[in-house]
Formats: sequence, C-alpha cells, structure tokens
Amino acid sequence: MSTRLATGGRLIDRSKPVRFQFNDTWLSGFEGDTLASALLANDKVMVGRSFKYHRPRGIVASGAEEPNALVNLGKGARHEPNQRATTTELFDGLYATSQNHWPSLEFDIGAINAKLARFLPAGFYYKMFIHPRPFWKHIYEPFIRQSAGLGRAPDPETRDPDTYEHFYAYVDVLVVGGGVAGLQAAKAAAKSGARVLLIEQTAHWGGRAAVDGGMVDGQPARDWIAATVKTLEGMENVTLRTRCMGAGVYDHGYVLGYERLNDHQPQADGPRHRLWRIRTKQIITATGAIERPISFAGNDLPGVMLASAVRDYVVNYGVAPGERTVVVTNNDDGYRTAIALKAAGLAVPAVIDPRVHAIDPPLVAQAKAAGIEVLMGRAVAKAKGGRRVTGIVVTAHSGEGAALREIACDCVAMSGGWSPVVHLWSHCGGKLTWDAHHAFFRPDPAKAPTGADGAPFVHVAGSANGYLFLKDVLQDAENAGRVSVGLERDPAPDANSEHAAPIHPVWMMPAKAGDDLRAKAWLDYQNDVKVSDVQLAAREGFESVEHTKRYTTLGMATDQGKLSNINGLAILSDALGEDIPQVGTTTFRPPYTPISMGAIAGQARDEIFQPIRKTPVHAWHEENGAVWEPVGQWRRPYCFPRKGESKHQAVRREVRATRNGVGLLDASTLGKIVVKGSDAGRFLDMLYTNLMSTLPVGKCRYGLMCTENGFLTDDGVVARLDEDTFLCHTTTGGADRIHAHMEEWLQTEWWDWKVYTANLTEQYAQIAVVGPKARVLLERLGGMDVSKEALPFMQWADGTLGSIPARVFRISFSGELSYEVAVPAGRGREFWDLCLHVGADLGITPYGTEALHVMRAEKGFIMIGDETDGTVIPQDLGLNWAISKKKADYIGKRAQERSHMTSADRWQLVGLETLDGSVLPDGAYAVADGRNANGQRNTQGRVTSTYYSPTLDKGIAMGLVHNGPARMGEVVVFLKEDGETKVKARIVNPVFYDPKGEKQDV
Amino acid sequence: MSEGFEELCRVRPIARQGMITLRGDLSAKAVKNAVTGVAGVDMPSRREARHVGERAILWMSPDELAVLVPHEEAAVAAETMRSALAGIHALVADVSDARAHFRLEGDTIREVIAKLAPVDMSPAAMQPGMVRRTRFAQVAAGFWLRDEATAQVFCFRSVADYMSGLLRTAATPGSAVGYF
Amino acid sequence: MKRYSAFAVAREALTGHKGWERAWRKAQPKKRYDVVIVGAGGHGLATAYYLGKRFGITNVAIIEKGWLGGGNTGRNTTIIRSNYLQDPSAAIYEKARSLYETLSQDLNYNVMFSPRGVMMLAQTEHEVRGYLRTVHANALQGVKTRFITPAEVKKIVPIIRLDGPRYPVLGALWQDRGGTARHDAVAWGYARACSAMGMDIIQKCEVTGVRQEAGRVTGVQTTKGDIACDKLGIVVAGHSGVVANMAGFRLPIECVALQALVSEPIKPVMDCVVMANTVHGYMSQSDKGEMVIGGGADQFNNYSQRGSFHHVEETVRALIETFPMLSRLKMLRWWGGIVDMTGDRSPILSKTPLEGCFINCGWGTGGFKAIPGSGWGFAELMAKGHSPLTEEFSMWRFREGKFIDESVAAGVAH
Amino acid sequence: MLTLQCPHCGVHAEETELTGGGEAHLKRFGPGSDDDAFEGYLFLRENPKGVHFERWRHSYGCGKWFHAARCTVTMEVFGTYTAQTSKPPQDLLDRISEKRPGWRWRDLNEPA
Repeated sequence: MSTRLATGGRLIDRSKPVRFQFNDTWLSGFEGDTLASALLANDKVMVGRSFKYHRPRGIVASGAEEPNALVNLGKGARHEPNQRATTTELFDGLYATSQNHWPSLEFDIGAINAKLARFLPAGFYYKMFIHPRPFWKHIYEPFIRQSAGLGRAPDPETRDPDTYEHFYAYVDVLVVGGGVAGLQAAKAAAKSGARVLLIEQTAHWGGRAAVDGGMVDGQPARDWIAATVKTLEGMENVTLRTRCMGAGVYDHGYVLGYERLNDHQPQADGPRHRLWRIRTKQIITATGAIERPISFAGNDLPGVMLASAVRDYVVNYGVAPGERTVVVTNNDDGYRTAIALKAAGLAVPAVIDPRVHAIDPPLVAQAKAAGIEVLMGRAVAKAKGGRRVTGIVVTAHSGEGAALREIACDCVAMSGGWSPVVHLWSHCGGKLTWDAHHAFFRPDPAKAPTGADGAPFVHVAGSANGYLFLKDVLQDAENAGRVSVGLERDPAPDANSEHAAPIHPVWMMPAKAGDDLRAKAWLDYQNDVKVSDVQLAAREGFESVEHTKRYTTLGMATDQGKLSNINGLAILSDALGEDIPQVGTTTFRPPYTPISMGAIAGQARDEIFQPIRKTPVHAWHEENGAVWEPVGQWRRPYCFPRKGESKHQAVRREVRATRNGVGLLDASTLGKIVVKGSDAGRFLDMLYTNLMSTLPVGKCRYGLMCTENGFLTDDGVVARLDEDTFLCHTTTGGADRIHAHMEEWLQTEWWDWKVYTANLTEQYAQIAVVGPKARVLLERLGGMDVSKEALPFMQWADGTLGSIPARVFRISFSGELSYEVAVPAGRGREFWDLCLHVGADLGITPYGTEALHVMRAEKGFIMIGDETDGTVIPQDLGLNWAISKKKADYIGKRAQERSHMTSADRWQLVGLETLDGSVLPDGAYAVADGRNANGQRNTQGRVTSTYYSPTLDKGIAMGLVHNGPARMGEVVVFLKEDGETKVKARIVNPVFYDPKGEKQDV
Repeated sequence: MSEGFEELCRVRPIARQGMITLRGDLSAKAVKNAVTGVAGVDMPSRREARHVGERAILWMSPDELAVLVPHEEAAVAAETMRSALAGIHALVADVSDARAHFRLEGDTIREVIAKLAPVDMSPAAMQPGMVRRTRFAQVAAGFWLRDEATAQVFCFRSVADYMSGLLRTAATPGSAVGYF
Repeated sequence: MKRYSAFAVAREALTGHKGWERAWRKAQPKKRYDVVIVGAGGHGLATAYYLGKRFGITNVAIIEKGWLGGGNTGRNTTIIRSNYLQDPSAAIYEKARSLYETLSQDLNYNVMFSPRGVMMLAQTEHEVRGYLRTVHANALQGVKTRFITPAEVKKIVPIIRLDGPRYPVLGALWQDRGGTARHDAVAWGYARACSAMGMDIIQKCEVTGVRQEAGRVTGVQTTKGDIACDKLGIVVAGHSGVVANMAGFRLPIECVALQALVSEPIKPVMDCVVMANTVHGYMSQSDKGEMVIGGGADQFNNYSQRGSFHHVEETVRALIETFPMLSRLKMLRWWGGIVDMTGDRSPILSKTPLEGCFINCGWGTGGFKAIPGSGWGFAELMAKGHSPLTEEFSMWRFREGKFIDESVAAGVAH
Repeated sequence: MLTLQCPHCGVHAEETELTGGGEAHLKRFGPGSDDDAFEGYLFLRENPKGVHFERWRHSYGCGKWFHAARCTVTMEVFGTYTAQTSKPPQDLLDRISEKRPGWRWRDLNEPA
C-alpha cells in the first residue's frame, strides 16, 4: 500500500492538516500536498479509468505530464472536469470525484471493453459500423457517444461565480521555468539591467534539483535556489511569478502566461485566473525534461509509476507510493529513486537495468553500496496485478520474455530516459534535432524560431536543451541568459559534475517481446494506445507520424502525448525500418497544458462582454419600456409598447400617430461626417454616384455610395455647410465604415487633395420631429423660423429651439412633414423631454425603428441592408436619377460597366401587393417555370421588404423582380417556406403612400 | 468585492470636459498659434500631451490635435480657432459632447491600464506627458498621464458606460498584479 | 481490396490483426498518366475517385507534397451543411451532403457521417430576415431547412442561454440532415478506394513546375521526376497561387490563416452543430467528447499555419456568452490552417487559360462539407469539359461581375 | 500576433490596433479601362509565399494608412513606410535583397 512516511516531505507542513473529499469519502492531507500526493498518502493509488478500455488507472507522474489522475474537481457552479490531481494544490474542503466509470470506480461496466480489447484495435471504428446504413446514426454512434468524454459536464445552467482577467506585460527577456536553469538564466540576463520576467508553473522554485540535490557554489542545491530567488527578488528589473505557466509562443515575441491565482484558495478575493499577454524581445525556455515510461506488458497497472515521480512523492511530500518498489531503468538517473527510497527506509527488492556495465557508474555503485540488488542485462517481462500491481516477472532483456524469476512488489518505478520539453520552442516554428547519444529530440539551435527582425528570439536552457547534469545545466543557462541580452558567454557557478554511463534506449521491453506482450504494453495510458496498435497502423500504410497519431489517437489525449510521443514514434520508426529523425515528430500546438476558457475570455462577460453603444436619449428609452433592436453595437428602440400592448399593436399606433399628428424618433445613431477643404466637392463627386459639388450652400441632397466593386454600400443626405464644407449623413451602420472608407481613399489614392474629414456622429443628438403637426411643435419651442418659406424642403438652417442650439434639416424618411434636429449630445435628452412636454396635447408619440421601416416602405424608400445585400447596384433600384451622367468617374462606376452589371436580365425594384391583401412572407421568392440544370426551381424575383401598412390597412412589399419595372400590373407567384403554398402578388409602383410627395413638402 | 480591500485606483468620470479637434498642418505657424492661443499651453510634439491645469493639447496624429478646455469655453474657443485659421486648409470641430473622459488616480494606474490596453505601461516606456491612442478591450480609446499617479482616459461618448465598467472591473479589489 | 466489416475485424482479432493489408498502395510515379491531380486532400482524392467511378478514368496519379489528408482536410471542424442561399452554392453543397449520406457504404470505410443537425442562431432582426430568406431559397433548391423558435432551440440545445444580456436568441435556421463527419476518414476512405481502382497516390512528392506546349498542359515536374499527363487538376487549396504561377496564370485568391480549437473531452452535452454568427462562434461536440470550435481568420496573408491569438480570445468569449457552462472547461489545443479566399468567398472550379489544366480552389473556410460534391462536379468538368455543378464557379466570374456572395444573408462560409 | 511600427506616429502597434488592407501599390483602373486591367486591379493578387508588400491602417491609433514589407512565411518585417507613395523606398528594397537574394514581387524585381 501507499502511505505517508513518518518523516520527510520538504513541501508539506505537518502542523497544518487539510481535510478533503475523494469520491465522497473524507480524507486528510497536509498543507503543501497536491491532490495526488494526498491521495497516495491515503492509499488511493487507483484514481480513474482509461478512455477506451476503462482499464484501472493510477497516478503515474507528479506534474503536468500526468495522463491518468484526472478528476472532477469542485461542486455545483465551481465544478471543473478533467483537473489534474498532480497539479492541484490541496486546500481545505477540496471535493473531487474520479472520472469515466459507471456505476463506480471499483466496479465499472465499461471495463467489459478491456475483455474485448482484441476486437477493438486501432482504427476499428473505421472498419466497422458501416452496415446497415441507418445504424450508425441511430445505434452505433449514440452508444459510442454515451461512453465518450472523460469528465462530467457542468450543469447546463451553470454560471461560473469566479472572475478572470488579462494583463499585458512588455519585457526584454521572458524566462519560462523556475528550475535552476531558469533561475540561473534569469540572473545572467538580469545583470545587464534588462527587464526580466521569470514564470514558473508550479508553486515552488527549483524544479528537480530541489529534489535530487547536488552542490552548487559549494552549497547544497536547495540553499543555492533559495539564495538565488532572494537575489532575483531584490532586483527591481526582475519580476518573478509562480503558478504561472508559459502556455503558448506566437510570432513577434508574443507569449501567453496562464496564472492560476486562486485555484489553491477558492474563497480568496480577486480573479481566479489571469491570462498574461506578454510581449518579449527574447524568450528563454527552461522548461525542463519529462521522464519516459518503458513499454513492457502491464506497464499501465496502478502502482507502475515514473521513477522521478516516485522520488518526488518521497522527497517532496513524505509519501511512499509503495512499500516494495522495483525500479526499472535504462539510465543512471533511475538509481536515484532506488537510493531515495532506501534512504526513506523503504524496500527496494531490485533495480532492473537492461544495460551491462564493465565498471559501475557512481549512482549504480551507490545503489549497490546501499544494499540494493541490481539485475544487469535484465528486463521486466510483464507486470502482474489487477487494480494494483502485485509483482513483476524478470527476464533477459535480449530475449522474448521467458520468465527467470518473479519479484513481488506493490510499486514499479520506471525510467526510460528523459525527453526535453520542447513545446514552447516549437510553437512558433523552432525545429528539433535527434540526439542519438541521449536518445531524445532537442532544439536545433540552427533552426530557431525567428522574430520580426528575422533573428532567433527563442533560446533554450538546461534540461529543456538536453543537458541533464547540474553543472552542464547551469553553464547552459548562464549562456542562454547572457546571449539573450547580447553579452559574451561567461563561466557559470560551479556545481558537482557527475559521471554517468550512457542511456540504453529501450523502446520495447524485452527487446524481442512477442505479440501477446506487445498487445499489453501501453504507450498512451489515457487513450489506451498500445505498442501493437502503432505496429498495426504502420502495417496498414499509415506511415506518416501524423497519420499514425490520428489513426491510433496516440498523443491526442488531454496530456497531448507528453509521456507517449517519443516511445510511440520509436515504435513506429522501428516498424517502418526507418530512423527516428526521418519519421519526425508531430506538431506541438498551444497550449502547453489545457487552460480555462474563462481565462481566455478574461473580463469580457455579462455587462462588458461587448460594448453597448448608447445614444444621449438611451436612458429615456429604457425607462419607457423600449423593446431593443441591436444595430451593430448600438441599441435602438424597436418600438415602445404600452401596458398590455403587443409589439405589432405598438408599431401600428406609432405609425398612425406620426402620420396623423407628430412622432418623435431618436436618429442620433445616423452617421454625421464633416468633409472640409478646397477639394471637398471634387472628393464627394468621386465618393457619391451623384454630383455633390454643385449642391448650393444651405441645401441638402440625397446621395448614394458604392464600393469600388460597384455595389451600393450606403446612402444618406448631404448638406453643404459652406463653400468648402459638407456634412455627410450615413446609415447607422455606415458611420464608422464610411468615415474609414473616406480616409482610405484620401490617404492612399488622392493624398494630394486638400480635404479633411471628421466623424462628428456622437457630437450631436439627432431627433426627427415627424408628422403634420411637426411645425406646430417646433414653433412652440420657438427660437427660429421653421416656416416653409424660411426653411423649405431639403434645406437646413442653424438656430436655437427652446434656447438649445440646433441645426435643423428639412428632410423626410417617412413622407411626412419632417424636421431632423441636431443638438449637442449633452443636451439631447433635454431637447427630447422638451418636445414631449410641449407636444403632449398634440399627441406626440415617440416611435422606434420598426415604425420607421414601415413608413419608409409605404413611401417606397429603400433601406440599406434590406433592398441591398451587397449584390445590388443602384441601377437595380430605379435610382438612376441619383447617378450623375455628367461625371467621368466615381467609385464603383467602372465596376458597373461589367457585362453582368449591365445585363438586361437583372432583377429590379418594384412594389408588390398580394391579391388578398395579406402580408407577403419575409424573404419569399417568386418562382418561374421549370428547373435549372441542377434541378432547382427557377426563380424570377424575391421580397426585400414586407410589412403590414397601418396607413393603408393591407400588406405592402418591395422586391426585386426580373425586368420588374416593365411588368407593372403583372401577377407573380411567391412560395411560402414549405416551397408549395402559393401567394399571388401584383407588381405595382413601390410608392404606396402619397406618390406625388405633397405631404413632405408643405 | 469584499470589505477590507481597496480598489486598485480611483476611477471617476470627468463630467463636462471641453474638447476641440483640429486637423491641419501642425508645422504651420498659424495652426500653432491658433491652438496654443486658445489653450494657453505649449505646442506638443509627437505623442506628447502638454497641460496646464485643466487645459491641455494632445498630439493625436501627424495632422491632428485635441485641445482640452473647460466645457463652457469650448464653443467659443472653437470659433476663435476657426477665425484664426480662416483661409488656411484646416478643420476645427467642437467634440466636447462626442467624448467621455475618465480620471484614474492612485499608484496602480499603470496596472489598471495594462489590464485593458496592449501598451507597455512600464515607467520607462510610458511617462507623464505622453499620450497614447489605442484600444481598451474592445473599443478605441486614448489616454495620457498627467503625472505619475494620474491618468486621463478618453473614448467615444456612446461607450462611456462600457469604459466605466472596464475600468472599475480592472480596479476590482483583490486584483492587484503587483507588476510595476 | 479486402472489405471492411465487423466480421473482418472479428476474424482478424483471432489472428492478431496480422492479415490487414495496406489501406493504399505505396506508389512510385509512372512516366505518364491520363490525369494528374496535384493535391491529395479531400477534394483532390474525391475528384480522382469520381473520375474513376463515373467516367472510368483510372490511369490517374494523385501527387501530394506532404502526406495525404494533411492539409485543411485534417484541420477543419468537420461541419457538413448545405443551407446556402445562392443557387450554385446550394447545388454543390447539397450534392455533397447527399453523397455524405451514403459515403461510408460507397467507400466501405466508416467516415462517421453524423447528421445530428446544424443550427444557425438568429440573434438580430436582420439575421432573422436573412435566415427566413435562406429557408425560402432552400425550399426551392431542394434543401430541407426550416426556421425554428427559441423554444425549439432550447429543446435541441439545453446548454444554450436564450436571453443573453446582449443578443437574445430570436430563432434559428435549422438543417436536421446537416452534421459532422470524421475528417481523416474521408481522406483515407477516398484514398483507399482510389488505390483499389489502380490509381497511384504519391506522397512526399512536390510539384516544381508545370510543363506545357502551345498553350496546352503536357505534364508536371516534381521532386520525383517529370510526369506526363493529358489533363492536370490543381487542387491544392492554400498553395493554389503558387502552383498557378507555375502554370502561368494568376488567381483572385489570397491565403490567410484560419484557426480551430478543441476543449478537453467531457460527457455529451450538445448533440448538434451550433453556429452563432452575430457573436462569431460555432461549436459542436465530437464523438470523443471534445468541444470542437471554429475560430476566426487573420486579416493578412499568411502561410505559417499559425493564427493570431486574439481570434481564439474572441471566439471563446462569444461561446461563453452563448453557453455559460463552458467557462470552467479547459481548451486542450488550437491550431491553424492556410485557407484560400476568393473575391466573393466562394470557390473556383474552372478551366484555366492553360488548356487541359483545371483548377479547384478557393474553398476558404468551408471546404470540408463540399468534398464529395466538389469531387463529383470537378471530375465531370475534367472528363467532359463542363458540369452543371461547377458552371457558375468559373474563375472568370469576377471580371464579369457575376459573384456568388453568401455573406448576404448573414451566412458564413464555415 | 504581429507588431508593426506605424511610420506616422512611431507607435509599435499590435495587430489588434491595426486593420489590414491587403496588397499594396495597386494601380487604380477607372472607367474606360479594359477588363483585364480592371480585373487585375480589383481581384488578382500576388499572394506570394515570401516577401509581400501590404497595406495597414493604424485604426486604433493615429488612423493613418501605411505600408509594410513582410514575409508571409516567417512573419519577418523588413520595414514599414507611409502609404503616400506608389513605390517602396529604395533602401528598403536593398535591405530585402540583402536578406532574401533573388526575391521577386510584381515588377519590383530584385535589382541585379
């Protein structure tokens, strides 16, 4: 069993017990424990089930590479699936449950899959479930989906109670990894005075050296670490951050840092996670190395662990993963574990080492001296056990697995050698080189990621760079630190150098293991990928490493293959008879380990999810029950329903009140762009299809704008303020777009023209006073002459209304007598209230966008976005009157000369009236005879706007119809959504209301 | 927000800030005079913000300045500039009502801004007297440092509530970064 | 070709799966082929497959710079739908969708086509109108879609928040026979079938030049030697411009990076594809339990297969607002692909100025769903010189101003 | 995540402060131009795998348009310059030739 030792544990505080629950049982650990160490201390070795076969799974590692120990963490709104027990710091009241089993961890129905394993080889689902066809959707897939997924999904109505935030940091050097390499590299870089940020994903500095010891600068590693941290903390140009992981490296020195502020103290104030967006000139990745498992049969049994992890649990947490631990290693480092276990008073029945040494290297000798039996040239034939390893079978490594003896044990510590963590190096294009001597990929300094200046911007330090011994690590780190700030190399602090015998790569143990053993030798624990699966993939021609990965799902689990990639790759290259470097690795992608979606979204939630743009009258709309319509980021009132009124009833009331009395519209969102300069007229002539330069001062003119591709993009009224100043109104959506459009042409095409523009949209509240009684209302406000004589239709005037400075435009989008009044935004609400006050007895009625739409449709005015959709040219809309024939050029003119644009076959704008007076369905198409070559019904037109007209008490519509204007009076057939039900409509003049335009010009 | 924690910095809207946009040739004497005349502040050079009390001139772009004056003076000041620039190719617009302004006060203003804007807020890079137009989360905004402990942020009027929400969230108690 | 079936798997199980043959032959290029297809992605392989299946043209080589299916075919979010607005799009995407229905059987390879339904949320009045228009158009195009109410939306997708503070769900465009498929399987299934018909799939073979005589294509130069052919099909997505240059013509195409993301796997919570275009996010849940998410495209030319992070941020932000329960889930991995965008964001399946040379490209962000239809039509175009499916997708439509613009009904290409 | 220095205001702007504007140095063809010229101007693009000249607007900053010479594969930025020109500055072209001998872009061929 696994237990807490009586003494030891450098990271735990035995005076501070912590209570937590696992699968609803209360357990206790100590402050400083991880959930994993605490579980082991409580003899909870089996903590989950594998993805495919639901095999029992135990804790394998002690850090971010853990593939098995994933738990549902937390309750209710704080529930979080797939949390790694090895990186979860223990806190009081922690609640965790194991995953992917039913009904229970110990008894799991899904485990039947393990019995069927031979029937479920790699890629089996590509070969099965093909017949009968409907079964995939209705039977096979539902079953597969049922068993899919690991962690429990949060409740659908969950609202995350925690907050998240972002932070931008700009530094000269970012060091990722707080082991001795990171510390030394940071120190070396900081000496130059550069701005240095050092981040470490765990809560502790020092990395492996703090566990494995050694002497640096004549002092024990741990003391050196403490001292160095102190030094760095004392430097004002250095920032240190623990619990902050380097998640991803992007172009131009952009790095994501994932800081977990409160995961270890859920009740604390402030954000749970902070996503750092770091911009750095140089990066040093001191991300260490990860130990590899060894592929032998039964290597997935709970109790079979990485040797370094076993060591970590003993040294850091005073936890013994087992009472009798067999060490299996193909390199010297594994012996450290044997020695550490012995030192902790635990039994180590044997170290099994496939190598044979003439002279024992120091660590081997040390182990023997400690009385540990060392079996050279030997291998593990298989590990035995069920929910926990009970023993191993020893065999000759060179053989096929014939049993030489059995050794009982409850823990197996395996070391297959180390793999540098090269993820961050690779994210932005860094390439790797195969180091045959050490049997691992290391960063290829000749192929480093390059930055904006084309020079390398990522450096690697320490074991991440392939240096496994303290002395070399420190020297490499010193170099990296100095190089990153352009300094000469310099000797690093001295450390005890060690002699070690070379690793003997072992990709399958024993070397000649047969199929039965290979089918039980795991590569990817979580996804249940075995040696035999990779070999099958190779046999079937999946020769690219990417093919094999996807076919077998090797390395596609939540650990992204941190343990399995190299072993799997080696098996593949062996099966293909190629060298490992030829086969190559899969691509490393961000993030290094999974990061919360909350952190990615940051502050942007609820009220500040996205900006809401508000007009000066917004508050009044809100207070008066406006139904909102989002228009871009603006909110515009759709209508103002009164008590007991439906939206439709409200719209009808608003239309009638406006047509018969006076209505009030908040038009503040309309774009207002000032264009000034001696070339302003010339510029607007290019921008609009109309001739604007001839517009007299004091007058207004409706204009159309097209894209260079010929399509109608915006419309609005232009007012000439003085000889060289125009005010251009745009649609609500157009304001920013058109202003940018103007600046683009001015800056990039006609930069010698004398024109300045300014977007004054938000300087003014613009309020439309509309209806037969509009003049009366304004006259009551007083301050300026708004009579027909003083201010005729399509003119503007400056003055004051009710003592508020105002610019009044006599323009109409409703067909009624109408004034659009622009007042300073700061006084918009005042003006609005004033109108309501003095207009009360006139029945003044605020109206929303829907009434606006209805009234403009009754008048046959087009609406950008309804009559236009990016494929419509002004000529389609009967707007030729607004296209100047006098001009040689305007933006879009050339495009409109293309064959398809001038074709007689284009659909053109008409009015539509159903024969029965009903309202045509929105978006309906008019059918023509026959079908096209693809069997689709032929069409001859479509509805662009359709409304019930309260004024005419019938349905009215506009639409684009093939050759429409020439077909007045003709009846065409539209089809409803079902594609069958017919609606007959007559083609009519689009101006349904006041065709002569008398009402607006009074 | 729990008791015992202070906001990182004080965030308060500046109720009525006068602001005038000028576009023109900033090297032209007439332009300089017109602007410095009404502002009573020296001409700023590239990315500078010059201020005296509540009056300031902000460098907005190679051909644009923003003049800050008390709101009640803005209309007149704009008129004065216009007449001063009569016959010269320039554009003067009173945008007092088109913008919202906020003042951040406290010794962690750099941190609060660094949560929202992709800008190097280190004292070495961003010093009092500098102005920067950029992005605060999802909206265009600008800010300048009056002094080490006072920043002034401006954005469009329509997103004032959003900006206020951003700044207050960034200054939430317990969210100190402790970076600068 | 040994047929795949449960029985075959069972039989093999007893012999340690020793009897499986290669999914596709290892091939070295011959001197000459009737047709050479450049690009062994889904579109290229499907083209070759239908050349053989429909027109008996099997003396075909498919040459691939990297490994087959390794481009956008293996990088996309596997959405399959045909609820397009414009007739030409609806035609080719619906053809593709209907072929997907039986593709597993046709190829004897389980591509896991899963018609779980595709839902496009309408969150503004404008979007509602746009989708109503699409529904009407689809009815006439033979594409089965309907507009559903918010209540129906919530019923189909319980994890959705209908009344977000920003964009309440006003309804949705629903295509119940849309869904997803296993992207790799589509490429592998076509490759296996092509190989079985005697076609050569030549991987790690890069085209370095296009040979021509008197305005007619005669073959290609490759890193594995010259290969002669009567007809050449260029189906290389992001690298279309590069190969087109070799053939001596330019394209109305720009390449940008598009990203996709997956979360850690969780137990099933969402059984269809949801697209929220107003807030720019779309998501489905894979059979493994991962939430599969589509990100945005960069705004600059990019061949790096690395997108910019802010797209990930914007997408995730939008999805949390739409599905608040995602907030504590963790993103496992995100990656980029190079997508080829045309002037109207619709593809090009066309003859070229070089006689005998055809191009199939410009699928931009939405090519996977079209693979069978694209192959079906492009094969016909290459074999017969014309195809109703590809008629409107000519590379000359831009100079005529004859666009196929899907953005008009709030539609997106994904 | 690109950073480009705006030549107008000197700010090292992040991609999110900028708006991309596509290929640079397009010659506008208006009414009367032939179909080839117009199609080339509006649609046909270099789309090179390597050195590219493109337009950007510092839209969240000074609002000015500028040009950038950038490698579309490595994201290396060779330089930025104002948009008020029809041709990149010679010293920039020379710099590119130093770093990428034999580069080609439209008619801006590498000087022999």
